[in-house]
Amino acid sequence: MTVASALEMALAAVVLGVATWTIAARETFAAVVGFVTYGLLLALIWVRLDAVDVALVEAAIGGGLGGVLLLGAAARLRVTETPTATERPSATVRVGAALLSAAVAAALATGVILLPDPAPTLAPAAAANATATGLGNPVTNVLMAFRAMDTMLEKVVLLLALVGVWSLAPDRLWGGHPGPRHRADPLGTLAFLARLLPPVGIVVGIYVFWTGKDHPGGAFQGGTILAAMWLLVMMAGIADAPQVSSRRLRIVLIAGPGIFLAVGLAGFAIGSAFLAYPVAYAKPLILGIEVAMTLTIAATLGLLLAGAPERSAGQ
Amino acid sequence: MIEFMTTVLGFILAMLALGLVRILRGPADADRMMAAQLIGTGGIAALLLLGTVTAVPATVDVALTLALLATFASIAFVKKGRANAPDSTGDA
Amino acid sequence: MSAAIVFGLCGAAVAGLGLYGLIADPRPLRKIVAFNLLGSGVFMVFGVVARRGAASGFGGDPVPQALVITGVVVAFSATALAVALLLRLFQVTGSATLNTEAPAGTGTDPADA
Amino acid sequence: MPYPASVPGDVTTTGGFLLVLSVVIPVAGVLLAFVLGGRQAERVVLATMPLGLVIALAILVTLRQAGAPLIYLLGGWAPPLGVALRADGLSAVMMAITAVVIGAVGVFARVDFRTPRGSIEARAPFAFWILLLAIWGALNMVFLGGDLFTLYVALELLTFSAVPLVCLDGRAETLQAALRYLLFALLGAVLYLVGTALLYGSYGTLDIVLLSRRVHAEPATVVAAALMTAGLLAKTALFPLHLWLPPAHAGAPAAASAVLSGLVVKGSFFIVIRLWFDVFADLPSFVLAQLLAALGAAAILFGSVVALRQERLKLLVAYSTLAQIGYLFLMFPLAFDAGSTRLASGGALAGGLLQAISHAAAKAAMFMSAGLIYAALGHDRIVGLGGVGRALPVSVFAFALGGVALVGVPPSGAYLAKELLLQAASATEQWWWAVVIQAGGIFTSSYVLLVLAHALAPADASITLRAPVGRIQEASAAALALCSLLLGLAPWQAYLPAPDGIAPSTPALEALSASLWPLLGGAAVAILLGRKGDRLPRIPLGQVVAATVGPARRAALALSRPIERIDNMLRQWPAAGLSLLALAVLLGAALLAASR
Amino acid sequence: MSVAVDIITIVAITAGAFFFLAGTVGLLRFPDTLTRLHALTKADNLGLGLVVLGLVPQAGSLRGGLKLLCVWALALLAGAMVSQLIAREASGQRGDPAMRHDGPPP
Repeated sequence: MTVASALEMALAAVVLGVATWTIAARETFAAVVGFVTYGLLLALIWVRLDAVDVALVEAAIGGGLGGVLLLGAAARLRVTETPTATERPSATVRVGAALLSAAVAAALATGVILLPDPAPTLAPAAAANATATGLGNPVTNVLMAFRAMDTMLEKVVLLLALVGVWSLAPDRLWGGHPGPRHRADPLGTLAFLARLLPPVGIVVGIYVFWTGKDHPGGAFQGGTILAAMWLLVMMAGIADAPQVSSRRLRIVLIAGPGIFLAVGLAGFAIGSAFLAYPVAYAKPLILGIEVAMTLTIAATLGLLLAGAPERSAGQ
Repeated sequence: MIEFMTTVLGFILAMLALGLVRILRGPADADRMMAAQLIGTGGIAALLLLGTVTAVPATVDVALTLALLATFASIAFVKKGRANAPDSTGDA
Repeated sequence: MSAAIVFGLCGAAVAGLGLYGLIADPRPLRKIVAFNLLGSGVFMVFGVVARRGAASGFGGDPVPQALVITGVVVAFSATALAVALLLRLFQVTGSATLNTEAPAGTGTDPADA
Repeated sequence: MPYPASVPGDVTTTGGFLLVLSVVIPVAGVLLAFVLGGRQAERVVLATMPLGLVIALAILVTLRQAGAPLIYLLGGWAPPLGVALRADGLSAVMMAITAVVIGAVGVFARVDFRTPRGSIEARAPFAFWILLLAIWGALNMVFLGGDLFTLYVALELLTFSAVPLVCLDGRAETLQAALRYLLFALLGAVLYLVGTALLYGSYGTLDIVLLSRRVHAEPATVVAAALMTAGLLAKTALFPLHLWLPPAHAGAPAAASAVLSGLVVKGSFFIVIRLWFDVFADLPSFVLAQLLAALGAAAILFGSVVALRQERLKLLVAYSTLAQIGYLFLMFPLAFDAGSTRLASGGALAGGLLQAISHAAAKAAMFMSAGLIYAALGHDRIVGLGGVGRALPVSVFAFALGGVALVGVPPSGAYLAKELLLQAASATEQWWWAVVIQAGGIFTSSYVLLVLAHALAPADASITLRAPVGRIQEASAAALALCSLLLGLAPWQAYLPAPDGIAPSTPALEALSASLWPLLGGAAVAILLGRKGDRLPRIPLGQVVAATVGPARRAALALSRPIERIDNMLRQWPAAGLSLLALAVLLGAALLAASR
Repeated sequence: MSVAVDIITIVAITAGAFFFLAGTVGLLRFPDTLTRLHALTKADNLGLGLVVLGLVPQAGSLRGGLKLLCVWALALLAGAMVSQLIAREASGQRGDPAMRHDGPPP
């Protein structure tokens, strides 16, 4: 056994341990803390699997925004913990669930082990067609060119999730500000952090987005970092969440998929195909779409975390 | 050099695993958050080492993202309880 | 054992844990967390598939990697929507349960009055 | 005309751009409606509807002229690297019925989801119109998507647009129903997703046509097939995975229920068809097909009996959806071709799909009329429906038409579907499924008749309507029901693999009289099992009936009680979760055993 | 030259690992929350700092090295802030004047 494979096993063991804790912990809050560390460690696995783009996503979502979302909810729902826990299913059910889950996991593991060797791959095809876009990051090529439809629809999914979250608002607060009003504590640590970190974070976010054309990174990763910075400013009470009725906000929220769609339709009109880019303009077009998508993602993720409108305008 | 770094990486991973015990035990939420923070810092160190070991320079960007965002969980933790104060449910 | 197999087994096991939590834990928030675990186990399987497909100088097949990124975005949106629903349910009823036998609507919703 | 046989190659065909438009137009509408908001959102959505209908019709026409599936390569990238949109006859007819139902629902919902005077924008209308359009786009993507992962994204899009519709009114029960729906649907989606990972790992593509050529029975493929099928069944709410359906479909606003029950569950059902008739066609599917149909039969029994025992009309209609979903799965064993040991696209497939289409229109109409009755009376207790027939004749008429169309009275689509399925049953010598099909018809007529008996009975006291009923609303419900009733006359042979000349061949009078039997049987079942108020004796002959059927009814009720209890148990979360995993394991074991 | 650089790397990373060990032991063994916090803030920042110091010579490019330092600086800043927030939370006295030294981190 080489040092490297020992390391992989250790990593897998630690990750599995945290995952078990996340499921087994009695208190939800503790479980969620476990989940945050799990997300952190997962980034290591993704690097080990040579998928740095995914590692970036995992670090930004699993270790960052996802943690904020779940920890906040766990804190809010703490009072419901004991009454709901009493609805725990009987031991028979739990044993049954354990057995069946284990069976499914075993079947899945068997499937993975028995995957054919040599593995089929589209890497050569992706490499051969990379010239069509002029971008060096193969994952960006897949997301923005070869499977652009998925990416466009995924942005619509994000938007619909936001519509879903907003639709939970009480009627009379429609159009108001999402989430609770965070009071600013001008001398507080948080306010200090919220002034210091965002400039750095915005630079990092833009860098991660920009480097994504040729190296790991991209619109989603960059957008997530920007969203986190915005959220920090909101949580510190420095800036309030915008009203959901704001027209400007809504334009930002649809800019990504909107421009994607427009460019796609332009490809139609020029005569090649929907979502096809003319080779000469492929790179600037893709980057243009990605700029809009980064902004849209940042705004959408920030608002998804802020929640449904809870205060009418000016409150 | 690679073997050395891999070994240190394994060692830091072991430390992280030990840190998990504090998440298990608590007792206070603050202890758990602290352990999570240690694991965050350790994770960044591990990532940097791993990036060097596997010669994937972009790993530093992952570490950068983690360093930037690892604070967020803690901030959510500190903000807890304020959000469910009666004055913030929108009725006031 | 190769990295692909180690992490493949790890992914399958994590998915199994997620399935168990999703079924056996009565608390909705724990179900949501379990769903996230389940999802990440599945993504790990995708990662293994990608890694096995390393060719043409790429460390992994970029197609499944891109699929994972899309999948993570979708899973995160789902989490956000589920959490928002759960918080609203809590706001309206004062409880957070999926059990239909439990009395619902006992809480007062200050906002909808 | 399903596609594996006749895919010419990796090229965009003439008229392929229509496929893009049918997805892009609703998506663009969603974006535009979101930005404009308020009344403009409604206008954008309503303007999109005729456009979508025209495109759906254009696809039907082009397809007929081309005689081969329409294909569009997105971005010009051919699979496996790229993603293709493909429309065969199945997709085209599903898209057409979707456009029709969405259009009718849009007209219907204008009254309920009008932005109130004096406000620029209101929450429920804003969300409703956007989500309605999103459902449409997602469904079109489901019907056209040629790639399993694109289908996953489309399915999630469908779920995300359907869930918030359930709880638009913000009541606690509907919030809970929405959360259960979301979580269970997510569980199903993840199982589907893991299957795609294994398939990609095995064959290096997720394109349906390429997969259908490459797939063979290997362990990883079998695991993928089992997990994907189980996951999709959870999203389709096939018994026993139906925990989320009754509260979600019964609790949603009427317009939303119509879409959810009529269309949304058909999305995942359609992917099941794609999987087993195309992708996994080479896997041994005999046991699987029998199992699916067995679950379908159980769904018919449970759904119908529990529907008959409901106190509320909307819940009855929701449970009837459960039974009808079961009916859809009866086609699988009938499509099994013993010679090639695979599911063959033939009369059975045509019948199944036709049933799905008829149900879409009929069930939407029934939910719309049920919603009108609820809004007018302020309640929808079935035993309290007396006098509604006189007060709301058109609504009750629409409900009756929809019901009659579902029962399978000629020339309804359901009648044709039933004929096709029965033919397939006799051709494949599986008489037991013919019995189930007939029983399904009897049960359907039983709950339709039960509702009508109550609605047409004289009122206990003169009923006062709480709100006037919109004429346009009643008209759109009735039009949709009529559409379902006339579906059997459409030229299906051009699109579905139906034997030629099936529709007109049966003499009309004979067919009508044959369809009376299920109605009579249904009446008997309704009398035995249905909820009745204290009013029954006042129906002509009621006294006599009551005296003679008393003991039989007691026996029937004794039989129905355990069914209700089991249904109640299965709708608990842990039981449903266990059933899902057990089903996945069972499917996997059956496939594995058969592929040895 | 390269040997000397490698020695620096080995020494620094080993020292970094030692501080992680110290931090973890402190986290596990110290009796109460605030002392644990005290142990933690020192150890993890120093540990990460030394690891970064060891890796900088191996980075190969100026840009790579700078990025490494940026990671450390960010972690340092975030760590200091978070420790303060957690400490306040743990002591349960949000308004305690003794805890209000909310200036920039040292």
